[in-house]
Amino acid sequence: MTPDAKPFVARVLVYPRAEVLDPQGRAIEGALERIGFDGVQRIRAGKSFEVALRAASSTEASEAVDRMCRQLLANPIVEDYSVEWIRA
Amino acid sequence: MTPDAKPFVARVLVYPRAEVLDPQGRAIEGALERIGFDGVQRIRAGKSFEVALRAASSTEASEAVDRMCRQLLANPIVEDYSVEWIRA
Amino acid sequence: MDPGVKCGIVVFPGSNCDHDVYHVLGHVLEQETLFLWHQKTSLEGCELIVLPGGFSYGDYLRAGSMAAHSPIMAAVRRHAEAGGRVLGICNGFQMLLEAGLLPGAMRRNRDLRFLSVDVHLRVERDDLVYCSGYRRGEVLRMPIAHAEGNYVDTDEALDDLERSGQVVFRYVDSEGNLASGANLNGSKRSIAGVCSAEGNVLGLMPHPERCAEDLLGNGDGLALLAGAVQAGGGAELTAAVGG
Amino acid sequence: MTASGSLAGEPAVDAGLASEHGLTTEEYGGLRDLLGRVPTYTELGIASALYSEHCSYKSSKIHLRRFPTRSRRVVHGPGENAGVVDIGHGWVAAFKMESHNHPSFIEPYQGAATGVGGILRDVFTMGARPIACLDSLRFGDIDGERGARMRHLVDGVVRGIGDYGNCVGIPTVGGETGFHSSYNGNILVNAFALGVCRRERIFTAVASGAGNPILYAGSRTGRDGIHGATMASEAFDSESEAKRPTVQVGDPFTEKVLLEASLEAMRSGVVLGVQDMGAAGLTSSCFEMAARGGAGVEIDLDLVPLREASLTPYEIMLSESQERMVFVTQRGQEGTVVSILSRWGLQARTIGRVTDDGRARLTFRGRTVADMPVEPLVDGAPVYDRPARPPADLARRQEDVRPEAPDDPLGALKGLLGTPELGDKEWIFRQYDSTVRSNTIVGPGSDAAVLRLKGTPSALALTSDVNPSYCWLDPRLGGRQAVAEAVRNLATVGAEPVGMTNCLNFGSPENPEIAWQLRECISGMADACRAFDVPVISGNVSLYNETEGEAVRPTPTVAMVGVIDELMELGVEGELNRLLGCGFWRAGDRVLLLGRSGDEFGGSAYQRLLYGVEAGRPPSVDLGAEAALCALLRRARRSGWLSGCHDLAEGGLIVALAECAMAWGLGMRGSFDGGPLSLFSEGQGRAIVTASPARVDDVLSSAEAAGVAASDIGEVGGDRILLGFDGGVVDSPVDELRAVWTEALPRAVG
Ligand SMILES: Nc1ncnc2c1ncn2[C@@H]1O[C@H](COP(=O)(O)OP(=O)(O)O)[C@@H](O)[C@H]1O
Ligand SMILES: [Mg+2]
Repeated sequence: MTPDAKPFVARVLVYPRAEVLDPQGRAIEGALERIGFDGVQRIRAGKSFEVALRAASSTEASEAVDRMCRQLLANPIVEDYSVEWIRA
Repeated sequence: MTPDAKPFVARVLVYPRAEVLDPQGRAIEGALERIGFDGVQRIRAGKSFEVALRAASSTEASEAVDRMCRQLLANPIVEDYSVEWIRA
Repeated sequence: MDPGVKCGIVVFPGSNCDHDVYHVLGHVLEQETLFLWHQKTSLEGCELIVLPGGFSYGDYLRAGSMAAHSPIMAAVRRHAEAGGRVLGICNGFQMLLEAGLLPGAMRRNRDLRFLSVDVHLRVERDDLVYCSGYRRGEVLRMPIAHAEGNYVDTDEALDDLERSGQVVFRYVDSEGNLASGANLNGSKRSIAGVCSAEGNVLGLMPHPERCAEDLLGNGDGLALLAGAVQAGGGAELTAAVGG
Repeated sequence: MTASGSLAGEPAVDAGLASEHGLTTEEYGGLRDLLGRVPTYTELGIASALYSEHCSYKSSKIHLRRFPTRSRRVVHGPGENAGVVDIGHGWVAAFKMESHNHPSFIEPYQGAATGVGGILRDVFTMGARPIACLDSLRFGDIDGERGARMRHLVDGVVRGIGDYGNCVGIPTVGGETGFHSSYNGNILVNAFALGVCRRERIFTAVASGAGNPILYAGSRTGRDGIHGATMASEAFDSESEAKRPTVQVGDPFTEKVLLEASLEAMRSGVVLGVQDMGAAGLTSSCFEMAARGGAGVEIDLDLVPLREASLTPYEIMLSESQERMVFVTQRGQEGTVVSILSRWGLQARTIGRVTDDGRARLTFRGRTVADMPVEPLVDGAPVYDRPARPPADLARRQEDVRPEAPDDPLGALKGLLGTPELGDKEWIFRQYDSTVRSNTIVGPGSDAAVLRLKGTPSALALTSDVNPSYCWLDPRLGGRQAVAEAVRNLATVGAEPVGMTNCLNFGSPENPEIAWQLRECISGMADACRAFDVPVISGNVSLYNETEGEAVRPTPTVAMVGVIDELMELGVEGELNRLLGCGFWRAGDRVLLLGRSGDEFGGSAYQRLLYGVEAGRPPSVDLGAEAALCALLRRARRSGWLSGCHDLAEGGLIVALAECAMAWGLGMRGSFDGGPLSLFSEGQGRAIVTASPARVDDVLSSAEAAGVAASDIGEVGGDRILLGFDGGVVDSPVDELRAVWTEALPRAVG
């Protein structure tokens, strides 16, 4: 990180991979149905992280966030992640 | 729900309220630092839900999702939620 | 055992301390006790309602959040509002919070791990029917076993709670002193159990039903359940506590 | 059947594809002969799963035959989902141990969680309500930078076990945790579960009665875990990464409702057979159930509830999606089961029926995709007597390396207590609910866990043990020692062993040196089982635990269950949990050492953990002396003479005394007739007991009558450990030892 680093904010969304069981999503669907929401078709339950970081450039920031996702925030064996930029 | 209901998809983000301690966010910050990410300033750790539903109109859909959030998906004492539309 | 009250233990899918509570109420205290299925809408004349520990509906969202919407909870709410006794233990406490029958909320434990250990509790009130077998300031030992027992509310709400004397148990060290090392889950103000303003609804994270027999090496929890099934109470209870 | 059973898009079946499925040329040839034609793709998948080591035990069967499997208590021995023994008062216990090593290495949280889920289902499909779990874990090096991945594995495994068992509401009351570099590329996660039920309520997994419906219940079938059984039967290599999608995800909530609903359904009287879908999913459950009933099955795969519509018959048959069961009911009574399950929020659906022609016939979209004889595939799976020979370097391994006597025995003690291996395991077991179901008298942290059995005067004791270093240095001796230690741990609480299960974790049996280890370990275990009269009632074999040619230490984990007939003979109610634990708690009690102390350092913690030496002959195991010691301990317990008991194991006498002192923070003062080195000897067949002064003579005279050496070595009291020995004294505040001991593991796992 260089001294002239700029602030960035990323949003990371992590969901169970499509072919992997999502017990939480199923449970929430069931609960919503029980309390009378009849239009619900499907819930995917995941995690979201807001990551504020400083980096020299947007490329660097995006590389860093990608690495964080792979190393810590998401478990690639069972989860997919996506990154959006709130402050790029 | 009327027979001519249309499909909508909302994304609900639920985060610990600003004044509530976010132990998970702190833990992730610590872990990221330990594995060598030095530019990270702040992590907020929350939940995200993708809600696919059918509703007669976008107003109806957005009211339904709002009620889901208040009744089940978020606990207002400790959490704030926001809704975005993926398919409106 | 003296004639006490008819006890109902609500069984949610995922409850797993229902049988343990039944064992103490039905066998140790010899009370008339029945299980109430979560889909029921009537409490079948039960005077003490216990919401037991466990992982109702898997607790996949927030602990207790889905159970709080069960059909039976409307009846439990009416019972509570009429001054009836409702005791929530662990997951049952979480449900009472989620249902708004008690104030506050739970977060994950401070170190984000499940905690299964014995803790010490200080009894903050002895004028509740539940605490009639304890003295104020007495230190109890009880097991906790939870991942989300980190009690929280806003500072104003907590101040109100303290002022109205609704804090019933606090985590303390073995001498009865507040200490952060004794407050393992990180609860605000070391709160382990709270009651409603009228004192008829009690929620606590520790498990009195797991320490109600000498055989298991600890009988500290028996008095709480014995108090809960004491005959009388009801209206007098409300009057005595004054809210 | 013709090749019409092949579906569009399926690969052509030939010897090459069979070999990719792990079948040898002979196995594939045998399969073709059996069918009289080229198998369909679905059939090939089914056969490869049934012939896998995991399902067929093809390399171990021949050795497993040595285990004694009968006693007057055994109700069901090996072969059922779990073994069953009579525990008195009309009750039986069903228990088993299973490995989930490979999945846990790939995805520690889900791997370990689904391991617990699987073993619980094995128990409740027998009609028994699970009441306790144990977990036996082996990890690699967790220190420093290189240990980062291992720390992640420790964290994930412990969370996975905890989250699953806690949610289902079954207490984890004990286990073991070891560390050794041989597990760097291959950790071990062995999960044990025990359930109880009235004797007449036991169920077995049998499909019987032609025409009876087969019901599918629980979670839908997804793509997860396809080929898990085959994966568990292969060594790791760099390609294992690519196998990642095969990891299953556990849903403990569904398990809990499935447990309750299944037990209720079994009580309804309409259920004839129950089987969970474990390794190899629908394949093994259908084939094994049919084989046990001497029947056949007909399944319409279109009726299997799926998570994704696109699943192929091959995938449906091999999926290892969790939390699924199969029921066979009386014809016309399936509605009863369906309604019980639906009350618990579960779906049940008839997917086929039992037939009487001994074949498994599977249809999919109007086509027959498999039509195979059941019995020859299940019981006729190949059995191998693999070549076995002792390791080339065995003599060198066993060379006696005389340890140096410690200059500073207290420093050495602290050194040992400060290792993750001997350090306090509370960091692990506090993440496990150990008191739910309110039966736990002694939980984790002692030699054996003790659970009362509600409604009876008796209690059950549980332990799990093995010393992989001993097994590596001398597998036969190591096998014996594991069984002996388990029996001894049960004896410390006065329990009579009633049955044993095991999990045999080894490298590839195709390596003759590993095949030899396996054979020798089993022989040693079998000898000891006979000597102690303990039947083996269930078990599991996990081979191919190796990565790039580096095998794990031979690890034949033993889990044993004992019965205490009259709990109240042992002491007064309010004191039982202390006096059945292994700690000093009453000042003034005498401390007695039972058993003969010789110098035994091969594979000892002293050599291994302080000097990095893993060599020599492991401690000898005199089965007669062990039996005498255990009988004495049980007698002393039943007579109510003892206020505590702890056996001597890793680290020897001084470590055992320290553990007794640290338990309640109460020290001791005494002296031991031996040099500084003997304090650390791991001579077997020894235990420390405490008794009030009035009982000392009873213990000593019974010991003499039983031919067990015994000496009074000191008194409980104070806040220090003060032990004189020939040439010096170990003197330390208990608190100081405790600090080192409790910090060891949390520090190591970071
Ligand atoms: N993974 C684990 N899960 C639960 N309990 C454990 C685990 N590892 C160790 N323990 C507990 O810690 C204590 C010490 O283990 P160990 O040294 O293996 O005992 P022993 O030598 O008497 O067999 C035992 O009570 C054991 O049950
Ligand atoms: Mg031991």
